[in-house]
Amino acid sequence: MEEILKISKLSVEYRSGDTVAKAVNGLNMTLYKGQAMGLVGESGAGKTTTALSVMGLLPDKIGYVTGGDIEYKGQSLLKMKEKELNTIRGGKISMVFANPLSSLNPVFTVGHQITMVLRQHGHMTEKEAHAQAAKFLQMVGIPEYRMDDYPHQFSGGMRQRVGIAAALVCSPEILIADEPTTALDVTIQAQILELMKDLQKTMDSSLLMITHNLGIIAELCQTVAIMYGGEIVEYGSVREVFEHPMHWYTIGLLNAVPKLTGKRERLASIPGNVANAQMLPEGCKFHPRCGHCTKVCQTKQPEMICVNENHYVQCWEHGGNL
Amino acid sequence: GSADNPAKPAGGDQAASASSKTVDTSGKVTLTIGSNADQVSTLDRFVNVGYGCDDLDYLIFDPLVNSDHMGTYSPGLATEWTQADDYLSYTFTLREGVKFADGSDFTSADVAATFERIRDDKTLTDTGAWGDLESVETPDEKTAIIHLANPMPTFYDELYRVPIICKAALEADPEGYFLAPVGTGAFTLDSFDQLTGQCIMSRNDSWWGWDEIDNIKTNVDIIDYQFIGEDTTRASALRSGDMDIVLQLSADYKKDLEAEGFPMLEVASDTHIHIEYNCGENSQFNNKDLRIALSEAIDREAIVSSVIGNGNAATWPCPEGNVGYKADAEGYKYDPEHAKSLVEASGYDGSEISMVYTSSSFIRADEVAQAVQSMAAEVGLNVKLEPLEQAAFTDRRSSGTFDIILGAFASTAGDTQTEVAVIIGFDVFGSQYVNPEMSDLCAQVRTCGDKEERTKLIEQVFQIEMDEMAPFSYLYSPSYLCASASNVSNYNVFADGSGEYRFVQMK
Amino acid sequence: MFKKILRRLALTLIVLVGVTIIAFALVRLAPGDPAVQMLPATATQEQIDNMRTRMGLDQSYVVQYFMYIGNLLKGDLGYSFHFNMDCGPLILSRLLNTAKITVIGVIIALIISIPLGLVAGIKRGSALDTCATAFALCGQAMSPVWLCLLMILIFSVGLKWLPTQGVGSWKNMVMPSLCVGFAFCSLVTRMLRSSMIDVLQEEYITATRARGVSKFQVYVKYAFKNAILPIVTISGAQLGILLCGSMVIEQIFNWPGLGQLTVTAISSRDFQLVQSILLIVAVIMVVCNLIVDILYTFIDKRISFN
Amino acid sequence: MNRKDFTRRMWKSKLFLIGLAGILVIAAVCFLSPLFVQFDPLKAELTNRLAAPEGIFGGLSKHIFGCDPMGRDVLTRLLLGGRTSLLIAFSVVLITTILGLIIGLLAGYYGGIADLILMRICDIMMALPTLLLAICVVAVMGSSITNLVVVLSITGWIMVARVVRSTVMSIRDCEYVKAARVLGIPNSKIILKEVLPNVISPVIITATQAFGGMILTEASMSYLGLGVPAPSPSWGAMISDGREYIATAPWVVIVPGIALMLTVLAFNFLGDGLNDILNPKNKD
Amino acid sequence: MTEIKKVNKIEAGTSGQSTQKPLLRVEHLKEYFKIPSKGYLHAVDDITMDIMPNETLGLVGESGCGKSTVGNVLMRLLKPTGGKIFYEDKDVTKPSKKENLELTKKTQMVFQDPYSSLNPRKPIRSILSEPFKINKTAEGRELDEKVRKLAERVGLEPYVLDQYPHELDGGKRQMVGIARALAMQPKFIVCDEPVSALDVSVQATIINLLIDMQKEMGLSYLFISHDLSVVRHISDRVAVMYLGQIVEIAPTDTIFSNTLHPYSIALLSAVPKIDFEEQEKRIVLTGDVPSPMNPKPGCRFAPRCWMACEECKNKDQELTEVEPGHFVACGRWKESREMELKLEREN
Ligand SMILES: Nc1ncnc2c1ncn2[C@@H]1O[C@H](COP(=O)(O)OP(=O)(O)OP(=O)(O)O)[C@@H](O)[C@H]1O
Ligand SMILES: Nc1ncnc2c1ncn2[C@@H]1O[C@H](COP(=O)(O)OP(=O)(O)OP(=O)(O)O)[C@@H](O)[C@H]1O
Ligand SMILES: [Mg+2]
Ligand SMILES: [Mg+2]
Repeated sequence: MEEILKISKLSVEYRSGDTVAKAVNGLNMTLYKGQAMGLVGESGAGKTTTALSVMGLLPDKIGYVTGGDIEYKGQSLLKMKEKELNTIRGGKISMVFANPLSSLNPVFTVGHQITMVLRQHGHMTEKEAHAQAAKFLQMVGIPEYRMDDYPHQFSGGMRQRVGIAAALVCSPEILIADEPTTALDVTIQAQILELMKDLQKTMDSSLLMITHNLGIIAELCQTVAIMYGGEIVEYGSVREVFEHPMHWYTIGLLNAVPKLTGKRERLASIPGNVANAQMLPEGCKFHPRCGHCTKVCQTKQPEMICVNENHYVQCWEHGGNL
Repeated sequence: GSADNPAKPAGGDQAASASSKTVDTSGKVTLTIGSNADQVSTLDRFVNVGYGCDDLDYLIFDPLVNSDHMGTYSPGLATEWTQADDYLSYTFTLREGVKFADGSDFTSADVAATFERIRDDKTLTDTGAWGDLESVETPDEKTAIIHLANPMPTFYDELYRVPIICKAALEADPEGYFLAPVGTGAFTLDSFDQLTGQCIMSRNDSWWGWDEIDNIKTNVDIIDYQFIGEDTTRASALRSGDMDIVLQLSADYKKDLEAEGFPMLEVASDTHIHIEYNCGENSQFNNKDLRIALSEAIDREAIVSSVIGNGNAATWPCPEGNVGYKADAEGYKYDPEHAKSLVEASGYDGSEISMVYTSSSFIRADEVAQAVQSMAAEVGLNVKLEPLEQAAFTDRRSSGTFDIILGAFASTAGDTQTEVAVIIGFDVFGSQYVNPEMSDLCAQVRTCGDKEERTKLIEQVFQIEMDEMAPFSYLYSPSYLCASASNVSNYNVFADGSGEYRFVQMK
Repeated sequence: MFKKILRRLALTLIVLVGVTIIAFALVRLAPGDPAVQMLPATATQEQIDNMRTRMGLDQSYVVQYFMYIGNLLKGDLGYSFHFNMDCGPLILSRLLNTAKITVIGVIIALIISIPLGLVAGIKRGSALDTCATAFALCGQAMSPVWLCLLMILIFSVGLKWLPTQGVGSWKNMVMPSLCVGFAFCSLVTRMLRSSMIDVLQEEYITATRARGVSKFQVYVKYAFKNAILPIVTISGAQLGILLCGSMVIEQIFNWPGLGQLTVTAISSRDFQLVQSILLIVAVIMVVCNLIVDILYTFIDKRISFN
Repeated sequence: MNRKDFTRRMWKSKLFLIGLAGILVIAAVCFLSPLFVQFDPLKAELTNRLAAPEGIFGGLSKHIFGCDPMGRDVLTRLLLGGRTSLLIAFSVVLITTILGLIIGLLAGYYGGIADLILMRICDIMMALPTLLLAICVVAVMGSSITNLVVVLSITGWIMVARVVRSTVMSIRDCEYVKAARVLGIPNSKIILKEVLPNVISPVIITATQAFGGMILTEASMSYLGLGVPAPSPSWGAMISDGREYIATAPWVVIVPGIALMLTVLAFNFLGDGLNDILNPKNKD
Repeated sequence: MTEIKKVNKIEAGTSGQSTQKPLLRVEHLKEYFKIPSKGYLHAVDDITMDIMPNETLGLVGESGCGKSTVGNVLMRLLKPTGGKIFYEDKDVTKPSKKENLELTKKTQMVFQDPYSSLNPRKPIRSILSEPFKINKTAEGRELDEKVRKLAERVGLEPYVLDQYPHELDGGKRQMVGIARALAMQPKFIVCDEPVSALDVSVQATIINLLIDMQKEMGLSYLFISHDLSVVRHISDRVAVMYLGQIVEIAPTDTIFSNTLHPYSIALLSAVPKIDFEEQEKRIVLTGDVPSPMNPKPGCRFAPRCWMACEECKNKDQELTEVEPGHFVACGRWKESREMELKLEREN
């Protein structure tokens, strides 16, 4: 399979005043062509930060990439000039944002917000762009006549569909979806998921699905990466990871989810506090909350080890015989 | 100005270069005047209070009789006049060959129309002085006889302020006449902006007055008269060359403007700044000693020289040169020591004395008030300032609810004593001062036609006023300070504030 | 939309009735007999009474009010006894004068402040931002009296570039306009800067950039349209206030505008003129707000008009 | 925001610190001036009329900033005037803020008829410009410091009430207010304990900015002859009375002008600084 | 229908067969909001249900269907437009002041958004002392002690008491919210989506806490959520709401195994599942949530229902008991059952 996006040893910090938040810490990840990959992790794990770094959109003067590299088809995105980046953003790599309420500009018509992408990348005339945008809107289930409406005239689900249409309209090779359904209702969420599934298949683009809903990953993705404290702690095919989780965080996560079927057991919650990017612990980032923590966990960062070709994990319990 | 500007004077000093715009593109010499009078909204002098309208009316119209505003009268539209012995009728022989700006002839009918309007038109506001006007008789085209019901001591002083209007034009357009008046004057109206009061007039080359002896024909083609209320702005306008003459600046400008090469004109005014005591039963100033004390506490010279910068300190209840002025009499004194002892003796308890005044009524009112306050404090009088807006001030004064008032009155007719007689006699200003003798004298003054007799009467009034220190104690008369560009000469401003611009010359 | 505007106008009517009552009461509460103000100091009681009758002051307040309202309904704003003319044309021409300097001032202010505020907001913390902020603060700290006097000293007396006062050519308008515009300019600069900073933090801006739109375009085309919203509101309100005339500026530059007229009208107790000015001023404010609201609905469709 | 947080952010906000320091210094100098001034600020000393400044090196016994037209020391008057101006601004801001807060809180929290009437009153008042109303009211009541405060307060509270009202309306539906109601806490207590602390920061910001505005308004009022009556000085009155001398004795105007500007600046700094500090959007 | 599994946790909780008196009962509850110039928004339109002591009733439905409104009415935050509320058989629809105070002690609420449900300007200690102060149950030292105990009980460390809400994460805040409600020693708590803003791991903590507290204090919950798996986990019975009406109500296991109303079926199938063995075919509802403005008669779900007929569109559907304790408001529930089975077979 063709490697399309390769993130290696990426570190990102947010600096403001004296405080430094290490949001991403040496993250490695590879996305292949046509693949749908899930990125799971609790709030503050650094999922959005990773996505924004790929897009080169970390907030000015606050977010800094402090190490590592992001390569798109072998080209380093981090070293790229703004102008080149602009041709890639929206054209080759596009992104769907978490909150459909705030990610559409309230003072432009949805039609404009889609054609804007086409005008930027497709070198189309106004008319062509309009036709193309209409086509995509219809594809996501919004009739053409609503092109001239403003975002507030749409419901949340429709707005998110507009966001998806705008992201897909240039047939990007990579689609990054940052929690595209969190703000939506169950039934609407189902609509959006079906839509994304279909579109990703028909357009054969790669998908990076960011969420903390494990069910979505199970339905949509082939591979999954579990993120904790700004790094990937477990990685592999969805089935492998979900059925045989190895990292204690993954295990905790899976146990914490109430099931729709089967016996109703007491939920296993992960003790302790969510990792704070401003004061990450030494060693394994998860160790303060881990019931199986040993001395080495507290001092040394474990390596990512390969369990089998479909499963990698970063945990002392499985790595090295210390 | 254009390059071949004939009026451009040699030399490059500031003032001179400022006046380069006096000749406009058409080659006409234009004189701009910046006035601080209340802006006029019609050229009808009987509905406007203030000298602004007088200024304009003198240019556009002629009165029957001209005056130097000092008691000397010269022929205007009337070449000769006589008065009846009972002072109840005046006969005028009118000038021949005078034409109005619209080309019509000036006749006695116009005189009649002028005075009948004053008598009959109840919408006019400033006709109080003509209350005794009975009728105008016109035996022929060139004779007019004015009949009065009672003797009117100020007849001539009022007369020169009555512009003779054109009967035909007035009847043709009674509403619009005073917006575009037709007169016989030295200038004819080009435009009058009712909203700003700006008035542009051009010289009337066929004016009869140019041929009179002593008169020099002006070389100004156009006079542009504007109203600029703000002092600073007016002075700046002269400095920047926008204005050729600016009227009534405060004295502080004198030194600087003179240094910058602007000729100044300083004229003693008829305005009289005074302190009015509330002499009512319940007032502290019912006590004569306290009135005298306050008067003696005030260093009038200091106010004139330091605060105002020009003008004359009052020595007597009327300014020098006025009817009733006594040079040799013992007048106002400055004696703080004596004042202090009077205050102590009076049993004054140190309570607040409110001094009501309005800052807009005369130049530097605020500062004079503060000076008075601090001088009063020296002798132990605790004066509190109470500045009021004009309308509120008038109300307050007529209601008599005050301790003292810092006020001013300007005799627009140049004949102070009659107005004084009215004000004191009727207690118009609410001083509640009761003195039957004085009231009686005042009543006589008002109807006394004979000048000498009147002078005697008014002298008596003033003497009482001086002795009783009531109801007024006068402080000073300010001077009017006017400035012009260096190339302007031969204009004059009178004691009542109005000016003579008909013969002005521009180099 | 049209219906809504009509409804809004109906509401406005309530406000205007309130204004007429306040205006009517205020002038009558003020001490000072207007009839006396119109007459010389030595006027007799008969003259005063005569004047009072002419001015309609001999009627009861209720009658006076309803006569005033009745005349208003006939389109008659009353008669100014101080200016000896009808209030309607008087106010109109003064209003036009004020509008001249206001519009020019506001336009100049916008031309300066919009780019300045925009750049300051984008380049937050830069030297330019500091300058813009300093300028904005100065504008708000400067007393208008002072500003006018300094301007005259510099431009008229010193440099002799501009006439000191009065109406006439365009040159006369320069200084009053600048003075009118100055505070407004600084206000807009400051507001635009902060609203730009806010907008740039919004997610839709990131989203727009994620679509490959260049920074410049994002700022100038997209973010600007969002950032301008609060400016529209404040401009409308300010324009309303400015259109009512700046008394200080007009007085100093001898500019015959509405502000100067107001001062004169009040101090001469020209009742009908004061009432009508207050009414017109209220109408201006209301209309300005209405225009702002309509504009707003055009820029931001979220805001439903009501 | 709690106290700890506030202090921390406060120390980081240069604007706030400069503004606060400026105001403290100005206020301290003005209010302590009776301790060290050498001249009587009210008594005319006509011989010293418009005496030129002696410069800083002249010492306090000379006229550092010269004399005014009444021969009074400009510095002394400046300090006393500062007291007046600051006091006026302070009282007005205090009154309008309290009034605005009360009305805004009630209208915003209870809504309904009271709110409707209040908003119409606001509309009417908003339709009449402040200065205009002020002229009318001063004409009615005459000008004195108290009246000036009353006048400026009459028009000032509307702005505050509107700000408070809209903030309260957004807070009213917050879940913590609901929670308080569910706990059975009476409305009066909810307003005082739950709502008020949360509207106070926009109000503080509005108030500091209004402070500077009030000083300027007082100056404009003085120009129109509606300000602090003589001989008490205020900065506005000093500027407007001294304007005749701007060309001949500029110190009479320039000194109070600069003082006024600095003070307004300081208050603006303070307001902006507070805005930075209290606005959670500005992360440190 | 014989295949209905009966593994109910608490069988006594089911309505109908119970001999126990309900703790809370609402009858024909209505809540309309007047929208100026548009008409009435029927947020809650004729709801009848009861909650037994020590029972959890789950309330699910789409956003805007009126779940919170039900909760708010029960908490007397809104006055009902119509219908009656009984608490322990006493009509409390229009409580007197005294009754209100009594009710305040017995019924409490936990809110959805842990970020806005705590006053940002108060330290946690002060937030938690409020209930005691209101009841005047404790003062001074005793109050401190009680607050500390309370915090401990919900699993908050004592240091948290001196922190401000913004210093806490969502889970801790929600714990504070729960503690505040528990402080009044209530019998009944409305939990309005208490976990929907939280992360899975934190969510588990809170759910466990709620269950523990229920056991400990014998509480009843009205548990509002749109997350079916959570509802299933915590509830004894579940009511499904659609556009202001209850369309189905049944014991939890019944409703998940024997779903009858088409909307419930769709809702259930919409949940993404981590189940690799039986990947169900999903029923995706087309269209958006309709507006509750001035609804027309007829089944409200009909416009989105895949099996709606003419009759559905015109006739109001009554909530009827189709089996003991299982109520459905659908005239064609038998067919829908078949549809569901068919779908299951397809997989
Ligand atoms: N603009 C910012 N300034 C400072 N810190 C930030 C900023 N954005 C994010 N962070 C910090 O970086 C860390 C990672 O944040 P990020 O938004 O990437 O997490 P996430 O996994 O997307 O979480 P969520 O599920 O809540 O969206 C967090 O600790 C967060 O506090
Ligand atoms: N105070 C109110 N005024 C007017 N309409 C209201 C009000 N409160 C709620 N509504 C409307 O009533 C309907 C039901 O609202 P409610 O909050 O009960 O829904 P919900 O089921 O809790 O939704 P969510 O899952 O989004 O919380 C919605 O359409 C809502 O817009
Ligand atoms: Mg995120
Ligand atoms: Mg809800």
